[in-house]
This record gives sequence, structure tokens and C-alpha cells, in this order.
Amino acid sequence: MLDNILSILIFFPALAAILGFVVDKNSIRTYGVAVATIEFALSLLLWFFFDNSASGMQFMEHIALVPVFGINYIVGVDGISLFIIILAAFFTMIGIASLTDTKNVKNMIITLLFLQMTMVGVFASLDAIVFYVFWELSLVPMLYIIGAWGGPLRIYASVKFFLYTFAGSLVMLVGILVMAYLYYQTTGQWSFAILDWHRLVLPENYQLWLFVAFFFGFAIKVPMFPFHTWLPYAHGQAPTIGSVILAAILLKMGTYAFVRFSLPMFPDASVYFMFPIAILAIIMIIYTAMVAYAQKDIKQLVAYSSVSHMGVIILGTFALNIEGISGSIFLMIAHGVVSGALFFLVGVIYDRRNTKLMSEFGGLAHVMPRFATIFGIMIMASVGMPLTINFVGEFLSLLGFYQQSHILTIIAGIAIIVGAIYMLSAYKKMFFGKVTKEENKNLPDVNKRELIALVPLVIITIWLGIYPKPVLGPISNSVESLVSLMHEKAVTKEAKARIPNPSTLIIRTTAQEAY
Amino acid sequence: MLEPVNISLESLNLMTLAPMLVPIVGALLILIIDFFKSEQDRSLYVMLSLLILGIDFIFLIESAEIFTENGTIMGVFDVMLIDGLAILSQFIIVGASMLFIPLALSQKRFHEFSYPEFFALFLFMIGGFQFMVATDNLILIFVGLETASLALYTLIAMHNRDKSFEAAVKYFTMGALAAGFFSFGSMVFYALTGSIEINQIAQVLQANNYENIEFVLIGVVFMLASFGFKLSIVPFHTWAPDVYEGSSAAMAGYMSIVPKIAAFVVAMRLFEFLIQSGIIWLEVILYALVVITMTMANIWALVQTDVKRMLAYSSISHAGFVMAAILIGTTQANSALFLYWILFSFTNLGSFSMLWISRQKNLPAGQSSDHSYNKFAGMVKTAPIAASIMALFMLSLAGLPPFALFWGKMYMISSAVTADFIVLALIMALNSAIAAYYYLKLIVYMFMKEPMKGSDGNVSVTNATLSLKTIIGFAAVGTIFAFLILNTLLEFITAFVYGSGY
Amino acid sequence: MEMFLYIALFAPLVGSMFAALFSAKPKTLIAGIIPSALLFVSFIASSILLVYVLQTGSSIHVEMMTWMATGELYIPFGFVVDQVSVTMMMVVTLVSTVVHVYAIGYMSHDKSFNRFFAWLSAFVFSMMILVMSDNFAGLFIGWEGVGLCSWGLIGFWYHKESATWAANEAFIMNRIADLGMLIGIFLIYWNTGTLQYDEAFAAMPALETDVLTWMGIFLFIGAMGKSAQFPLHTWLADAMEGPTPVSALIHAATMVTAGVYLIVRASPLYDLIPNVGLFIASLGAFVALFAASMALVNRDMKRIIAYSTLSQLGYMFAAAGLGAYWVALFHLMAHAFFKALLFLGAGNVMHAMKDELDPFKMGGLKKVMKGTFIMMTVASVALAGIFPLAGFFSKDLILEVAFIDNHYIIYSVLLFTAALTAFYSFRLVALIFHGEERYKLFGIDPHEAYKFMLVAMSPLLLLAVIAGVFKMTYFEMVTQVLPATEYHIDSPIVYWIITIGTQLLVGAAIFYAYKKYTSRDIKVPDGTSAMEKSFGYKLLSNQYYIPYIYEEFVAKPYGKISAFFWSEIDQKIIDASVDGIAKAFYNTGENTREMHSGNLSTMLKWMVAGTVGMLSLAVVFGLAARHSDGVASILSAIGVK
Amino acid sequence: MEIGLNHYLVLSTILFSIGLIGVMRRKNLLMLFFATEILLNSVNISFAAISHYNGDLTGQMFAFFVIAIAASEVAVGLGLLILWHKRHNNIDLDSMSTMRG
Repeated sequence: MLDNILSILIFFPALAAILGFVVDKNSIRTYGVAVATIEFALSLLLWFFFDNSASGMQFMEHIALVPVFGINYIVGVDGISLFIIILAAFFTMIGIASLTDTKNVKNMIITLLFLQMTMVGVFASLDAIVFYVFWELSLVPMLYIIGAWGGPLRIYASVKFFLYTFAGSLVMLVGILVMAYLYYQTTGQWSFAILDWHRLVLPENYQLWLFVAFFFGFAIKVPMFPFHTWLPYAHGQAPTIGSVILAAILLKMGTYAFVRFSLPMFPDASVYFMFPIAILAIIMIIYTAMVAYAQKDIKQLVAYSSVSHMGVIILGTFALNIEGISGSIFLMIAHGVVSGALFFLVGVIYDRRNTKLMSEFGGLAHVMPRFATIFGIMIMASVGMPLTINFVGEFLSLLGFYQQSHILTIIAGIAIIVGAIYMLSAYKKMFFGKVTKEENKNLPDVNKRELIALVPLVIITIWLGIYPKPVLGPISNSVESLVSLMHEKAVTKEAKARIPNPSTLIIRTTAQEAY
Repeated sequence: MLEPVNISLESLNLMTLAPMLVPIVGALLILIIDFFKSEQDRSLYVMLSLLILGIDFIFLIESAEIFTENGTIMGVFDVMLIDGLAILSQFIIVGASMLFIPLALSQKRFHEFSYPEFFALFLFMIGGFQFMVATDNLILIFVGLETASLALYTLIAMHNRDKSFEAAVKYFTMGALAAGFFSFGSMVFYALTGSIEINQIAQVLQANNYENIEFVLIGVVFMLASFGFKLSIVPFHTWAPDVYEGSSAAMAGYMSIVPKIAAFVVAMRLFEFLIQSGIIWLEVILYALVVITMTMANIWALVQTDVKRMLAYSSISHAGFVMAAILIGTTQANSALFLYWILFSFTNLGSFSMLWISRQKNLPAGQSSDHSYNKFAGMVKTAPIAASIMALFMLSLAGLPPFALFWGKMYMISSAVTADFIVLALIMALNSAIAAYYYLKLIVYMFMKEPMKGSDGNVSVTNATLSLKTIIGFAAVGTIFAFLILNTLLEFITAFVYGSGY
Repeated sequence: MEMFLYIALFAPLVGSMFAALFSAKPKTLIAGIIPSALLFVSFIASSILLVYVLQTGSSIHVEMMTWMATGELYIPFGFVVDQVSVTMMMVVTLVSTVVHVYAIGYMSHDKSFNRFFAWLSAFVFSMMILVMSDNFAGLFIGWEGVGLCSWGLIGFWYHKESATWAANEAFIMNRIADLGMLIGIFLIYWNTGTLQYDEAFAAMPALETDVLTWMGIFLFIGAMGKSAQFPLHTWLADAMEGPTPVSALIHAATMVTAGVYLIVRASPLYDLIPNVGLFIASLGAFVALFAASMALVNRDMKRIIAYSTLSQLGYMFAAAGLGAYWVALFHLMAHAFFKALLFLGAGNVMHAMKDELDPFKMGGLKKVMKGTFIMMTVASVALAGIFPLAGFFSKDLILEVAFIDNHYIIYSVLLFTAALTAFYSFRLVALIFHGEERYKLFGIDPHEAYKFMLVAMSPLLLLAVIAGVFKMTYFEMVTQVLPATEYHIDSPIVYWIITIGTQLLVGAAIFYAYKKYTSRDIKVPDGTSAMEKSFGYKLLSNQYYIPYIYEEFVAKPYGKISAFFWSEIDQKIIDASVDGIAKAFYNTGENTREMHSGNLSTMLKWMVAGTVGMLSLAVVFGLAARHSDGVASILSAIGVK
Repeated sequence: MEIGLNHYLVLSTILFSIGLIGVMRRKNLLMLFFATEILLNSVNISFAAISHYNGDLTGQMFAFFVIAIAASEVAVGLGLLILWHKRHNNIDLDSMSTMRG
């Protein structure tokens, strides 16, 4: 079974979704929870049997699809993708479990299960075309979720989301095809296998163009400034579960793809574009944080904060050293947990009041103390309080980038200030002060179903903040081999200099050596 | 005294005629049956046609086998040319026709299907198309083209609505003009080379190194105009939306596939050698036509309010997309053309069939067209499976993986990339994004809007019967699982295209 | 000994979590008692560690577990108890135990009693991490942790707008500084390859001065935030919105001194960069004066003490900047005792006065609040630096340091500030405890605090008096890790002149304050007196208009720019251009759909037009190809290649 | 002056142009059909002339086929025309524009 565990992980939810059409709509929630739990258990099994010390791909599967054109179904995980897969399974599980009563709950759950297939597929696939298939396919369930269960502007938001990301991915598709062609030219064989591509050394000018092509696909997905405007709409209109999964998993596809494609395939281009991208990332960080501060709608605020944090992830990725990349991958998971949780929390209050305007609240700490506590923890995690999960990622990302540029890192570090400004002022507006609105006086505190989602997230937030090693270790291993691949492949002198050679680094496992 | 004609029957290779003769004989058979015993149910003719096409298909398989063994065959005074292109396109023509015919067995009774002439004409048309693709003689192309076209005009008119007459007249008139262009173009080539066989034209032109280049170009212009009309290349496309709207949905779907593949094959035969000989003008013009056709058709499709008309523009756009293969002109591109068209025929026939099953006998109240977007509002509530399938076709048309058309698009774009048409590849790719908007619009209507007031829920599938459902199911399965047969298809197509020297 | 280390560290955490269990429930006495008891345990453990360190002269170092490890970076949860950190541990655990016990009484009527103890103990835990960590990252954990707890405690009464505002202000200001700290940490890591104190400091002498200077500057920026140095000082006065025990513990004794601790910790670094040290000292002296001046006219009891804290922090930085790390640390310790005492006393007064803070509205309270009166007076005397109380040994030492190092400007500023300190301290004492009983005008019936609160304060009282005794013991202990410079004025005459002169100056200031503020003429100021109208008074009472400037030129523009970014740039430029592209396509469609007018004639014309268009292009091209030589010559004639 | 190939070709082209203009200008369906006939038959002239000039029969064969096709076109076209006339009582091009956009 372990030989095929990845395929099982990918296609089990899809199969379950199809069978789900048969299940009665009164039992569908239980069905959904059961399926998602099994999926999550399987993903934990994956982790359990994952060899933490290995840096390469594990659980590889290889099935020929279109051998004449080099398209194969290849899946595998390494430290970089493993945890995002687990996270995807986890969020689907708690998402379904805590789903509030909506119309057409059956369609919702079936859609979520399909979405899960695409999410796991994206992170597990090691063939560019298969990757692309899942990448694009993930748009459809999300389109439906936003468009069918969203707010008043849902159609605009969902179509915008779809078209924008779709357009970006199409440019990426051209990039993929060019890449395959270059591989064909060099080796005489068609191949879309990412691991094959990793071994291909390209001249710098090709790298630059290809980098740009891939960049459009990834940047829109992330979303990077100035391609971010679909996100506030999508989040603003999406139902809670949609926002949660969008923020927690779907956005990570972009940043993950940078790590999986852009860095190892185009090391020189990555170095070449490091500063422009870093500047974009910095604009993302500061500008969107300021925009977040100007929001009146708490969900929009969290959406913009997502963009801001994604900027830090991008920055870490383009630090091009082990610290930065590991940090950015860890931050992907961290941001997934934290922003997912924040969207859950916004959903909790939206369910009660049907509004997301911060001015409608105030003094909620009096009436909903538990809610306020959890919200507070998540806000603190979001602003990067040490010993929460986000700090580890942000610290490492910024630390990593500091090696490349001092000034830019200092500017990027403003993130921790502006982040605190909008988050704390939002918290103050909603939770502090006196209860001014009559409707708010008798709001019930978080209930059990909501706690099912929130408590595990709080636990993860703190647990991985204190002890990130189980996650950071495997990530670090894989990143190390990634960086050494980049270093070896780099063509230009500058790239060789910018990308450290991991084999010369002293990797420590204890500080005792010094004493 | 003329010498007695002395030709051995074997050298005629009469086998080459067999696939074309089957539908013609079949058509005559249907007419004869009608002559002896009229007033038969349409199901008889449907099944008969299906059988005849089946036989046709078997003949095709045989010629495919012969081709794989012996390569290209000429026959009947070297008029017939059975090469890979001919076989592949005939497969598409006959296959798509077989998918189309059962659509006649709709729930609602439509005028045209009760006439046996309909089926006879239909088979004649197929015969015409088969002739058209299986020759490089301009006369035979002309004859085949006109036979098919005239039959097609009649078939459209037989739908017996005001709009269908209008459509038929428009199509016919423009077709006549296009025929004029074709004959003029042929005349120019004949004048230049003294031959009307594409092969020889090419040889002569190459031999004299295109000395009369402006006259060659004049000929090319008229040919382009003529095939531009058939392929609905902007600005020769204006008939397409009206004709699609005027004819029944099933017919429209059929028209978006079969006539075009026939025209593509001829265009490929005609223009490929010109492209290969590096006439920049042609490259520029084709480039412009391809880009304009793709983009403008997409843009026009954006603003449509009727789904069928939208699909008409979308078909124009797809044709423009595929036209790029002729411009690129590599083996991969030409294979991509066939691959694309096979996958497209699944999807597009499927989507038009979905319109067909949602067809009412008469215009719904308050609607100006048969298939306005409004009609599909909230379809997911009234007919969830139909809505899902329709969405599937739309997503496939938009080029969303892993559905059928994605693979076609991907392979086509790849061929552009491989031939260094990077910008073209980008334009082709981004056009999918524009197109996605109007495909999504239908999905939005179906999945995200509330049903119109007064629709009783069955409206969307009133015309469905088992045979229609079968066809749709077939198309849907083909659309979803295209990737499973992709390798086989690709190997097959590439071998055939390569084997015919394209 | 490691066990005691863990006990000292984690007992507050356990206490905090225990109290947190009850946080949503109404007051539960045990939620206050258990954390206090656990803190006492922590204090005992710290004392044992102190004794151990004193006796053996060695430090205890443990590595609990890995925190972050990737690439070359390796950060453990490592803790070190050496002479410096054990001093801080003693201060922290002692003061916090006192404050906890005190708070049981002080907060007894608050409905969020339990939550208070959860936060307060959490603060102590963070502070312990801060001081005990053996690396910069661990320090940063504590650094941010105390910031968080400070936020929670300043905004403890979250129904008050001013409290939550102050909480956010404190947090954000601290964050600004934390960025500096973070950058400093990055610099250290990328230059030394480690964040462990000992390794990093060992590697530093080999580095270039520029790099070291930047490290010093950035770390100091971090310290400036936490210790509220100019220009990041405004939050400290506003932080007085928190409950008074919080002010005593966090904003007087412990957290705000973290900046000084950091400089002391990083003494090997600052020793290498005396220029930065001088800057720190100058800034410290400036802040000392600056804060004292604001305390002169303020009419808010807690704010006066807060400014006094600020001023004393300036002293500490002056000492640390001049390289007298042990002096700074010693003043830190002494200051913690008497300032906490002062604050707790102020808390008693507040309770008595029903949260009235204006000392002008008090007066003559010594009759009803004898214990508090004594304690606050002693604390003020200690603060003023009168022999033989704690302040004399620590504060006057700083003056000497400045004098001996020949920094006479700093010396004179500090000396002048000492006089001001004495003045405002006794202005406060006089206004509160002496003179007319003005509170009667406001119908307040003051009463002394609970006995046990006074008892709880007594250790601080004792230490405020006798802390000077330990000076030499302390010196010997900490100089094992800190530079052991003894500051002695060589000439005994100069020494005596300076010492006695200082004492006289301070005494005169005290006397003047008493004279001025015990008089019966003191009225509650109503803004009409000539002094209140003077520019100087306004300047001082408005805190040099700095909060106003921050509000007008930083906070408000920030909000405006944010709104501008959102409504103008994000929506009207970026999003609009995205939508614009889509609209452009759509409008093109709308505008050109007339091409399909449905008229057959038009359609035919399009066909013919297309053909003719291509035809003309073909002719042009054909002619051009035929006459390519001619065309080429024409083209080259007009400059086209 | 001897009549050469070029004269025929020019004549053919002129006729073709007349046909084209007719196609564009005529609003009467019947006249439109005439114009298309002119188009097709103008080409026939060229075919015949070139065929004669080249001395092979292919061109003439083509011309015959064109004639045949033109004839059948007329048959279908007139059929459609009659149908239209039956329904609408006119054969004006401008009347057939119900579909647009």
C-alpha cells in the first residue's frame, strides 16, 4: 500500500466525492468528515513512514501517460511538499467538520472533496503537465464554492479569481512547453518530469525568459503585488470554508511552485531577478499591510494581511540560501495554519451577526471571552510573536534574505511593525471597548463545532512555534539538497557567489560543541 | 484516329474510391427504399445511415492498414490521393457523422428528420467531403466541396424555420462567392503552371523559383479567401454565427467540425508547400489571420446573449487557433491539428448536443432565441447531471486540463513553441483566458444563479432521448478520459501525418 | 543545580497556566495565591542559584532542546545562569513575588482577577526567558513575550479606550525597536555564524569595526524601545493606564530595564565600539534630563513616577554606555527595589483615593496612610540618592563614573537631573501626604491598604534602604563576567567635594520642594496661574508636544496614506487596470459586433473587402519582391536598413 | 490586332470584377445569383483560353465542371429563393436580417 500511498491520497477523495452523490444529504456531513479523516490519517501515515533524514523524493510512483510526448504520471514527496499535503488534508478535515449549516451542503462537501484531490495532486506531482492539470483543476471547485455560496458580489469575485489565475497559468503553460522543448533539444527526448528538468543546465538568457513565463503563473497565484487584487474579492465574497482553504492551501501553490520550479530550474535567473522580486515582495509586505489597515471589513483585512505575509514567504524563497528557503516553506505552513484560523474566526462572528464590518462590533471580549482569547492568540501568531508558528518562518525568511541584502531586509522587516498596527487596531476595534451594539450583547461564545476547528489550530500554532523541528528538519534536509543543486547548476559567477554551497557549511545538531 | 483507351483495371486502384462510394451508394439506397415504401419512421433511416457509415468506417480502417504498409496510394488516373491526411480526416468526418446521426432521434419531432431525403443528402455530403480530402486535384476538390456544400445548404434549410431559410440563403450566397474565388484561384494556378494538381503546381512553381510571385500570390489570395470562408476565418466568417443560429443545434455542432476538417486538409495541401518555400507574405498574412480570427472571435463571443451563437463564435475562434498549424507547418503542428480536431469534435459535438437536448419545439416565452443564457439559469438545481456535463464541455472548450481539448491546445502550443513561434504561442495561450470568460458565463448561469421564474425544471432536458443521452455520455467520457487514449492517438496521427510528408 | 534553573524558569509559567484555567471565571482567590506561591518558589530557586554562583563562581548552562535548526543556523532553548543573569533573576523574582502578593489585595475587587494573574505570571516567565537565555534568539523570545504581556496588562481594563490605545501604542513602539533588534540579530548571525552569546562574542573581536558598530547600533535600537528611550519614550507614560502592580513590575522594575540588561549582556560587543557607547551614554543623559523635566510639572501621580523611571533608565544607559556595566546593572537592581516600592505605594494611594491620580487633589494623606507614607518617603529618599539609602550607592556612582571618565557634560547633566529628581520626587510626596487635606473637597474618604499588602511591600522597603551594603559583594560577583573597572576618584578632596556637594544639592532640592508644596496655599491648579500660562510649563506639561507630533505627523498620515493606498491606488489604479483590460476586450466586442449586422450584402462586402485587402498586399509584396533591388535602394535612401 | 491570351484573361478579369461588384451591390436575391453566375463563368473564359494556349484539355475540363456546378447551384439557389418568396413575398436582401450581433 505504501508504494501507492500518494496515488491513494490524491484519488481517494475524488472517488469518495463521486460516491458521495449517492449518499443522502442528511448524512453527507458525516460522510464528508469520515472521508476527510481517513484522508488525514493516510497523510499522517505518509509522514510516519517518511524518512526524515533523506532529502530526495520518496514514495515515488511512475505511470506512463503519453510516453511519446514525455508526459508521465509521476508523484512523490520530499520535505518540501510533505507538510503542505498534510496541511491540505488537515484543513479539509476540520473544514468539513466545522462546516456551518449551509444550503446545498451536499454539493459543498462533494466540491470540497474534489478540491482536496487537486490540492494534494498539485503538491505531489512531479511531472509538469500533471502538476499543471491539478493546478488548473483546483480553480474549478473554488470557483464553484465562491460563486455558489459567496456574498453579494460572488459572481464577479469568482469569475475574476478564475480568469486572473487562469490567464497567468496559461503563460506558465507556454513556459512549461518551452522548457520541455529545450529539454528535447538537449537530450533528444520529450520529458515533462520535474526531476529531469532539474538536471538540465540552461544558458542564462533562456533561464530569464522561462523564469518570467513561470513567474506570471506563480505570481498571480501567490498573489504578488501588483497581481493581488483578485484576492480581496475572492476572500471577501467566499464563504468561510472557501476562504480558509484558499488562504491555507491554494495560495501556497504559487510559493511552492517557486521553490519547486523556478529556483532549481533557473538558478541564474533567480539570482538575476532576486532584487526585483524582493522589491515586489517588500511592496507587498508594506503596501498591503497599509491597505489592510484601511479596511473596514475584517475579512478583507485578513485577506490583505495574507498578501502581506505571502510577501515574506516570497522574500524568504528568494533568499536562495537554506535558512531563507526553509523559513519560507515553514512559513507557508505557518501562514496556512494562522490565516486559515483567522478566516475560521471571522466566519464564527459572521455566522452570528451576518456582517463583517468591524464597526458593527466592539467589546466582544466581554461577551465572547473564549472567542476573544483564540482570536488574540491567532492575531499574535499573525504578527509573528515568538513561540508561535509564524515567528519561526518569518524569522528564518528574513534572516535568510539578510544575507543577500541588508537594506532590503530592514525595509522588509517593517512587516513586523505594520503587521502589528493593523492587527492590533482591528482587534481593538472588535474586542475592546464597551459593547455598544444591542445585537452584540447576547452573542453566544464559540460552540463545540467551532472549537473542533479552532483548538487543533491553536495547538499546532503553539506546538510548532515551540518545537518546529519535526517539520523544519525534513524541510531543511530537502532544501539543503535543493540549494546544492542550484549551486552546482548555476552558470554565472554571480549566481555561484549568491547561492551558498551547502557542502561547505557546518551543520550543527547541538550548541554544546562550544562549551 | 484516336488510339483505343487501354488501361488496366488494376492500375486504377479502385479500392481508393471505396470509402467515398459507400455513402453515395447508401444515399441512393435510402432514396430507393423511400421510392418503394415511403412514410417510414426516421429511426429506420437513422440506423441505416449509421450502418452505412459503419461500413464506410471499416473501409477506412482498411485503407489505413494499406497506408501503413504501402504509404501513399494514387488511384483512378492519379486523381485520388489516399495519404495519411486523407485517411485521418476521413476518420474524423465519418466518426463525427456517426456521432451526429443518432441526434436525429430526439424527443421532439422536427420536420427535417421525417424526410428520407435528409439522410440521403447527409450521406451525399459525407461522400463529397471524402472526395474533397482524398485528392489533390483541384477539380475534384471543387466538385467534392460543392457537392457537400450544396447538400449542406439544403440540410440547413430543411430545419424549416424562418431563421433556417435565412441562414441557408446567406450561407448559400456566400458559398457561391467562395466558389467563384476558388475557381478563380485555380485558374490563376493553372495559368501559371499549366496544371491543376497541387503536387505538380508545387513542383512547377519550385522549378521556376516563383518567378511570377505576384501572380502566385493572387492565386493564393483567392484560395485563402475561398477556404477562409469554409474555415470561417475573419473577415470571411460573417456567415457562421447566423448559420449556426439558424440551423438546429445538432446541425450547428456538426457544421463546426466536419466541413472544417475537410477544408483544413485541403488548406494544408495547398498552403503548406508555399509556407515551406518561405514566402514571407503568406506567413505574415496567415499570422495576422490566425491572430485576428482567434482574438476577435473570442471578443465577439464575449458579448453574445445566446449560447448557440456564443458557441458559433467560439468555433470560429477554435478554427483560428487550429489554423495556426498551417502557419507553423511542422509535422508536430499538423499532427496537432488532427489531434485537436478529434478532441474538439468530441467536446463540441457534446456541447451542441447539450443544446439540442434542451431544445423546445417552439421559442420559449419572452425569449428571442432558442438558447439564451437565461434559459440555463439555475440548471444545477433542476438538472444537476446535465448541468455538470454541460459545465464539463465548457471547461474542456476553455482548455482546462485534464479535459480533452486541453491536450489539443497543449500540443498545438507546443508545436508553436517548437517552431520558434513563441509570441504566437503566447497569444494562443492567452486567448484561452479570454475565451474562458464566456464559457464561464454559462457555468455561472447554470451553477450560481437562481432558475428563471416559471421554468418547470424539465425545460432544460425536454428533448432528451436515450440515443441523445448515449451520444452525450460518449462525448462526456471522451472528454474526461481523453488522456488515456492520447498516446495511441498521438502515435497514430503522427505516423500518418509524417508518412504523408507533412 | 539544573533542576533549580528549570524550577526558577518554569514555576511562573505553571502559575500563569493555572490562573489561565480560571480566566473566564469570576474571581477565584486561589488563582492569585498559587501563582504567587509559585513565584516564591521561583524566587527561592533563584536564590539557591545565586548562592551557588556566588560560592563557586561558575555559571550553569543547560540546553533544553533544539528550537530552530536549518542550514548553519542552530538555535537551542539554552539557558545560562551566570553572575549577570542571576542578578536579574533575583530582581525579577523578588519584585514579582512582592507584586503578586500585593496584587492579590490590589485587584481583589476586579472581576478579571484571574486573568490578571495569568498575564502577570506569564510576564514573569517571559522575563525569565529574556534574562536566562544563552542566545540572542532566546532573548528575543523573552523580549517579545514581555512585550505581549505588557500589551495584555496595559490594556487589562480593555473597556477603557485609553487603556487599549496605550496598549497598542506600547506594542507598536516596541515593535519598531524590535525590528532594530532583529536586524542586530541577523547581523550577528551572518557575521559570527551563531547566536550563542559566548561564541558570538568570542568571534566579534575579529570583525571589522563597521560591522560591529552596526551591530551595536541595531541592538541598541532594540534596547531603546523596551527601555523607552527617546524618541520611543512616549509609550511608557501612556502605559500607566494599566493596573498599578503592572506599572510597578513591568514599567518600573523589570521589563523596561531589559534594554539595559541587553547592553550589559552585550558588553563584549560594546567594549569594542566605544563610539556607540558614548552615543548611548549621551542619549541616556539626555533622556534622564528630558524625562525629569517632564516630571516637574506633571499632574498625574503615576506618570510622574513613570517619567522618573524613564529618567533613571537614562542614568543606567549613561553608565552602560560609558562602559560601567556593573554600575548600570547595580543601579538597575537598586532602582527596581525603590521604584517598585514607590509604585506600589502609589497604588495604595490610588485605592485610597478611588483611582484619583492628581496629587493636587490629595494632600495630608500621611494621617490616614501612615505605612504608605513611610514607604513612599523612603523610596523617594532612595531615589533622590541620599546617603545611606540604595540610590546613593548606585546613582551617585554613575555620576562618579561620568566624572572619572572625563565626560563632564554628561556629568553635569546627570548632576542637574539628580537635583530635578529630588525635586519632583518630593513635590509628589509633599503634595500627597503633606499640607491641606484637599481631597475632602472631592468627598473622598481615603483608607489605608490591606495589611498584608504593606507586609508584602516590606522586603522592598528593606532593600531600598540597605541595598548599598551589598555593593562590594555584588561587584566581586558580576565582575567575573563584566569588565571590572573600579571607579575611584584619585584625589580624596575632589571625592569629598563631589559627594558632599551632590548630597547638598539634592538636599536643597528636597527642601525647596517641601517648602513649595506643603504650603497651605496649594490649590488645585485651574489653568489660570501665570506659571501655567508660561511657555515652559506648557511645553513640559505637553511632553514637549512629542505625542502630539507623533499623532499629527505619524499616526494620522499613516491612516490617511493607508486609506489613499486602498481607495486610490489599489482600487482605482491596480484593480481598475485589471478590470480595464477585461472591459477593453468586452467593449471591443460591443463596439465591433455591428460587423455582424445580419445583412447579407454587408457580409458579402466583408468577404470581398478581405479578398481585395489581401490582394493589394499581395501586389505590393509581389512588386516589392520583384523589384527588391530598387526597393532596397529606396529604403536605404530613407535610412532604413 | 490579334486577339491573344492576355485579352481573354483581361476580359475574364473584367467580367469577374463586374460579378464581384454585382455581388456587393445587388439587393435583389435573384440578381445576386446572376452576379455569382457571371463570376463563375468569367473564370470559364480564362480556363478555356489557357487550356487552348497550353494545348491540354485540363482547363476545359475544369470549365465543364464549373458549368455543371454553377447549374446545380442555380438549382439549389432558386429553390431557396422560391421558399423565401413563398414565405415573405419578397426577395430583398435587406429583409433577411433577423439574426445579428
